[in-house]
Amino acid sequence: MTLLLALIPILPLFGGLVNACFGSRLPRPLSALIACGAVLGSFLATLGCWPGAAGEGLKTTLFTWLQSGSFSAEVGLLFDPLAAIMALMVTGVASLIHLYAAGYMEDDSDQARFFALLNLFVFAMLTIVLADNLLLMFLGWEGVGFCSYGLIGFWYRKTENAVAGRKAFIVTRIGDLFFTVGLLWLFARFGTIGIEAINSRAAELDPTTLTLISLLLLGGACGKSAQLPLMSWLPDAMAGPTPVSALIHAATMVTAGVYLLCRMFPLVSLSPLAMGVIACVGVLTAFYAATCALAQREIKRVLAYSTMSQVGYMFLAVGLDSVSAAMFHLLTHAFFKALLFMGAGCLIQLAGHENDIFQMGGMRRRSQTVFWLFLAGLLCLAGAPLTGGFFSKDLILATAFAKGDPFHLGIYGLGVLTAGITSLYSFRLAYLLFAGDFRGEELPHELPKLMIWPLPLLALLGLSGGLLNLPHLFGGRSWLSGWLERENDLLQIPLQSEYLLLGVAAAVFLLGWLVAHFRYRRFAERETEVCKQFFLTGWQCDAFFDRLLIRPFRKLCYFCWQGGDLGLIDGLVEGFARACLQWGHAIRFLADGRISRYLQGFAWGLLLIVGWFLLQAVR
Amino acid sequence: MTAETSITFPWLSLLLWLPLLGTLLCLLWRKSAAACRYLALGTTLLVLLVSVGLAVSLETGAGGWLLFEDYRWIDAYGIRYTLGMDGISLLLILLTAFLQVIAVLISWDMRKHPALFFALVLVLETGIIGVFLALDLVLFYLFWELMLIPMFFLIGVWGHERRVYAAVKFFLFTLSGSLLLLLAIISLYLLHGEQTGVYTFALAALKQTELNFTQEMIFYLCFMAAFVVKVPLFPFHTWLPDAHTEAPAAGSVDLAGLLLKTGVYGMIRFAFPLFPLAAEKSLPVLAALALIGLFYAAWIAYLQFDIKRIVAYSSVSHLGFVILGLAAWNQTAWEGSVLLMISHGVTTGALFVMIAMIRQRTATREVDKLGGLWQSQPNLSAFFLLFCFASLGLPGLANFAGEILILIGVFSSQPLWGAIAVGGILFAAAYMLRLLQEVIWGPCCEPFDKSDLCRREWLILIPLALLVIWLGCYPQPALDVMRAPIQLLLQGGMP
Amino acid sequence: MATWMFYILGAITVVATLLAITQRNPVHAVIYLVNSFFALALLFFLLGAPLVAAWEVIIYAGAIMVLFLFIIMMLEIAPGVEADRYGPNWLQWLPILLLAAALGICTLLLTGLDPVGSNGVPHWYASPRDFGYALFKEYALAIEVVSFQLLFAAVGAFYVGRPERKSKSPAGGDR
Amino acid sequence: MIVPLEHVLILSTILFLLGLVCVLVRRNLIMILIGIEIMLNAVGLLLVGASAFWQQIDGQVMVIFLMAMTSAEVSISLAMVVYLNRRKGTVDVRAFDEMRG
Repeated sequence: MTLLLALIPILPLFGGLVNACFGSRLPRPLSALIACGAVLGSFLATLGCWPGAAGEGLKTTLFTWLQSGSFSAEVGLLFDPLAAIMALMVTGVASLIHLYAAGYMEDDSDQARFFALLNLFVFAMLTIVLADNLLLMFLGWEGVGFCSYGLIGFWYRKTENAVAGRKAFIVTRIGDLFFTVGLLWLFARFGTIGIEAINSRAAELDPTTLTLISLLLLGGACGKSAQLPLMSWLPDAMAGPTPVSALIHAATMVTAGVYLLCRMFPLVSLSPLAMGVIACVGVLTAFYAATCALAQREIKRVLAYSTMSQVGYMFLAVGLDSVSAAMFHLLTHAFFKALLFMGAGCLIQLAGHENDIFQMGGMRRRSQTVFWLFLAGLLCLAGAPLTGGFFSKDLILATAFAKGDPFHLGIYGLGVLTAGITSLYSFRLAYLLFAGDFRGEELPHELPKLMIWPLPLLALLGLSGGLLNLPHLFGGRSWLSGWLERENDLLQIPLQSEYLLLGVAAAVFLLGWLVAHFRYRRFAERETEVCKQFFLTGWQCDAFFDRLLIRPFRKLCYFCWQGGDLGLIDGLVEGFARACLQWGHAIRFLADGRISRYLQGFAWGLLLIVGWFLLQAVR
Repeated sequence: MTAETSITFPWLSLLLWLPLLGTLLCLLWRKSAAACRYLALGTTLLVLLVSVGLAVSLETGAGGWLLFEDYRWIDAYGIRYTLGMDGISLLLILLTAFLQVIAVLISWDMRKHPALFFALVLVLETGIIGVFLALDLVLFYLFWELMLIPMFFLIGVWGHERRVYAAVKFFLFTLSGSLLLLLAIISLYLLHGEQTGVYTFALAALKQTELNFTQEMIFYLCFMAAFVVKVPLFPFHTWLPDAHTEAPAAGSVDLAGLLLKTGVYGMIRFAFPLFPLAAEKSLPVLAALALIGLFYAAWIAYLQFDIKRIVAYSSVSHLGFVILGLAAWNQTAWEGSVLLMISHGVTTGALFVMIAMIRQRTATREVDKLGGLWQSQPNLSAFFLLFCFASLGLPGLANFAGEILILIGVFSSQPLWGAIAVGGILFAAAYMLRLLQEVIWGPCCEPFDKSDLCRREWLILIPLALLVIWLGCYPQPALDVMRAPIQLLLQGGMP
Repeated sequence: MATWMFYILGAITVVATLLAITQRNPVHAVIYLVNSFFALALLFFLLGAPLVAAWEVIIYAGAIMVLFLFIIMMLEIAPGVEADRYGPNWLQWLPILLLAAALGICTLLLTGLDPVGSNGVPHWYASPRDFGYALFKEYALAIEVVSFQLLFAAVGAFYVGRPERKSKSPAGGDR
Repeated sequence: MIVPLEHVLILSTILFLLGLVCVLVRRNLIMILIGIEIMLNAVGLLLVGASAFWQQIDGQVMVIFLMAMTSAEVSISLAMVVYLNRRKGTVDVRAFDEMRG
């Protein structure tokens, strides 16, 4: 069993290395086959390990990575219920996306690089999921960052793609700084970085330290998961190929932050303040991103903002003390968002590589299949009753409501509002894409079969995702909560309230639909309003950060370089050298090349010596 | 002083003088460039072989000197020929031997006075190995200065456009530091002689000299002057970017990979053990300078236009990390520092090697004129990507292991320093990604030579890449070797 | 007697030297200098160094000064050669003749008297035997060194003064 | 000792100074060399005087070395005079100031 467990991350690593080293020399189908096979194998291995996950879970230590003094970091894997469900989701979705990518990359010349990075990504992501200590998790954490960097800038010939990759890496690295400090602090306090050990001893910490460490971990999570205020990289990251967006920037990597918080939940949950902050960050991001999604023109940017918004919901769930709600939403979201992205990839292909939804329209006529599949994803996103997204989102909102105090009621209110906006932009997207006639000029490109057939599976998973944690109200048994051993996450509110909340959720969904129906059913090129422009640019965040951070930073660098290094230090050094030179020039007449002059100096010296002796004699 | 003279084969002397023998042979066969090339390669390979053989066969886990040699040399002044190798020296010598092979291989096509060039590279090797082995202060100083001369000529003769300026700057900076060192060595010798009547330069004996605090501080500062300039610590670093930029590829590799390490080694081996009280007092200052340098150099690197300068400033930044680790004064941080020295030697050496290859193909080092190298040279660019990420501290690659150990060590004794230092990782990412952006991504810059890696270049890059990955994924063997000596040094003892 | 002789010879030396350094014509200067060296040799003799005195005459006044004369003539740098056409300029020759005469008288006086006799001219002097012992026993190494120096000087002089090569050979281009 | 050592010293100093003045004042290379010879002789006188004063033979031995050295020096320097004259056609020191700082 432990061998099987080790195989889960090792297979994609192996696939990635093979593709990285020899990929360009292998025949194209083989390279794709290796990549898909590796991930699929990993999925099967996860399934094989599954029975061992219950309860304490499986553990294995491969070797000692770093050991120095009292510090020791092993390469150890931990396969407990939380990791198991996450690993299953990652490998499963990744397998489907790899298949899709094999179709998508059919005629790209750099296929090997793509699959190498994609496989390495899966490896790194699984390392995050399975790591039994924080340092190994950090390895995966940075590893996904690296792969994300390489894949966002995959089409490197356009500078802006590469710049987007760089931005993603650096912004997430700001978050990583917090994570690192948190890690160091935890080690300094506990003398270990094992996740289980820290969690079991978390109560020993004093409240201030606990809160600070929790906030540091939150900072790390914010960076990876594109939450406020480290969110600006995600929309730009859409420059990457679509499978990348589906895998990394929708289903897996961006949820790593949520996973981290769930992993460290026993620690984080001990600090009410930190929990409040997490909830606030979550709900504010959800709201912020939803408003931004309203105004976007590029199909993938809409989806990117919606991802940010949904991940915000997951943060909110963590902040509400409900790991199972967070994981529930994480899972359903992974399914339908991967579906949406892959569908978007198909649509872009069908529209002749057109990204702009204002240039699309009438896409239904180009492919019925894609229309239905994409619609299924949108319904889940919008929270149409009885879809997976509906149940998971409702659970989060209901949990907030159930807390009952004004703070949480406020959060509930904002959450409901956001849900309405979500429904609105989902249907805006649907109408702009499918209603009316095609507005662009491009002819459709052919759609490889491989790009279609992972979609129905995901649609099925997305629509029926609610079964994972079907509330008692609908006759379910809340399987996920039980699996995660979080029975106390279950709602403790009266039945009427529960009905009421369901009603509100459904009403909000309908409201959003209706507004979208009247506003976007017929396409009209509206002039851009100031408000819209504001949302389009993500509340001017890029400009804001540019002013606040980047420009001063460049000024500081310039000052250090020109003022500090060239000016002050070299100035001093060279000034000293120049002073020596001046002095040399000043006494240069002494050495005019005439022998007699030199001998004169000699004679004067003699005189001095004789004079000195005379003086001594006189004394 | 331990009078034990090893009766066994003098391996250390062999290691030390082999390169010099190669130098002589090179000069003998100076008419044929090919002969010199192969001679240099053979010599460096032989040194590598011997050092690896020693590393494998010795009981490296144990404390104390792994090998020790002590012979009479100049009796009149109590100067002895004392060599000793412990785990730290062993690792650094392995690094030296390895990087010298790379340095010879990267200069394979050297056209300008090849015999002299390779001869100087070999002399440099003797100097560096000597510094890592010498335990007699005069012997140490001899090798310390011996390193300077070949480097001066390597920069001054085989360098690029502003080579003379750079060479003179390098020479004056380092010389002014080492003169103070010489002064301190002689005064310490006299003082010790007056106290005990035994005039000796042996490190172990001089450690026993009784000094009052003022004396100790003065001596310490003089010693540190030499080491700090060599490291180089902010604000004594401005020679480095110039020297790096102008040096030929092999010179840059040696400079970054090895010469800088001699400064740190000098601190560990001489300055700290000889003057423990002064060292303890100076730690906060050292840490502050290291922290400033760490950020300052990273910031400056962010704006450079010459890719060699970017890497040069990154060296300053990384060495700031190393010094910070030393200043934390605990086992974990020191192990991290030594590990980072080695990783930095490999990664930065690799980066300079790659820059030389890029320059060969594009005839420029200006970021403005570079770009899109992946299109024509995917293999070369892939290696460049790997080494850049190793340098910015991606976990699983070389630098990270050292950095995280340093951070852990620093944080456990001085949380604030540690927390600040973490920020350095961010800026490392900033300048390294900019470098990558400008060189391998973006629109293609049309290099005039579109060939990808040739067989010799593969031969250079694959060992470097393997080492980078090995140091990142499984540095434990290296850590085991340095553990015991570091423990001893931290306790103020000598092997 | 010897004491008086010392002062007289000292005066001759100084005057001859003074005249030597003020001459415009190097030939004349050399002639005065030879005079001065002769006087000096006698002084050495008076101070108990007969062997050194002999060498002073042989090496300085003889060899070195003749070498000077050769060089001066070889380089044709002595002015006023045409003046000789009208016969010697007696006024110009007067000082040297006077000095030479004084020197001759001194020599006669010194040699006419018994050097180790009742006048007790030098009551201590180094005999050639003592001198030889000292030189080749205590200073044997120094003698070797000096002889090497002479050899090098000879080689060096030969090298520096070698005839200039014609521009045919490229090796000469560095000079 | 026939005269006090001081008198020998004075005589030798006078000779030395005359030589020095010659070296400093004259511009002819030959004359400068002559000045050097005078100075060396002054030293020789001093050595012999000292030898007589202490009745030690070493001073005289030194004079022998002095003479050997002088002859070496003269031969080299005269050869150089010839060489320089050949190069510049003059023996005026003012022509040889390439070592100017």
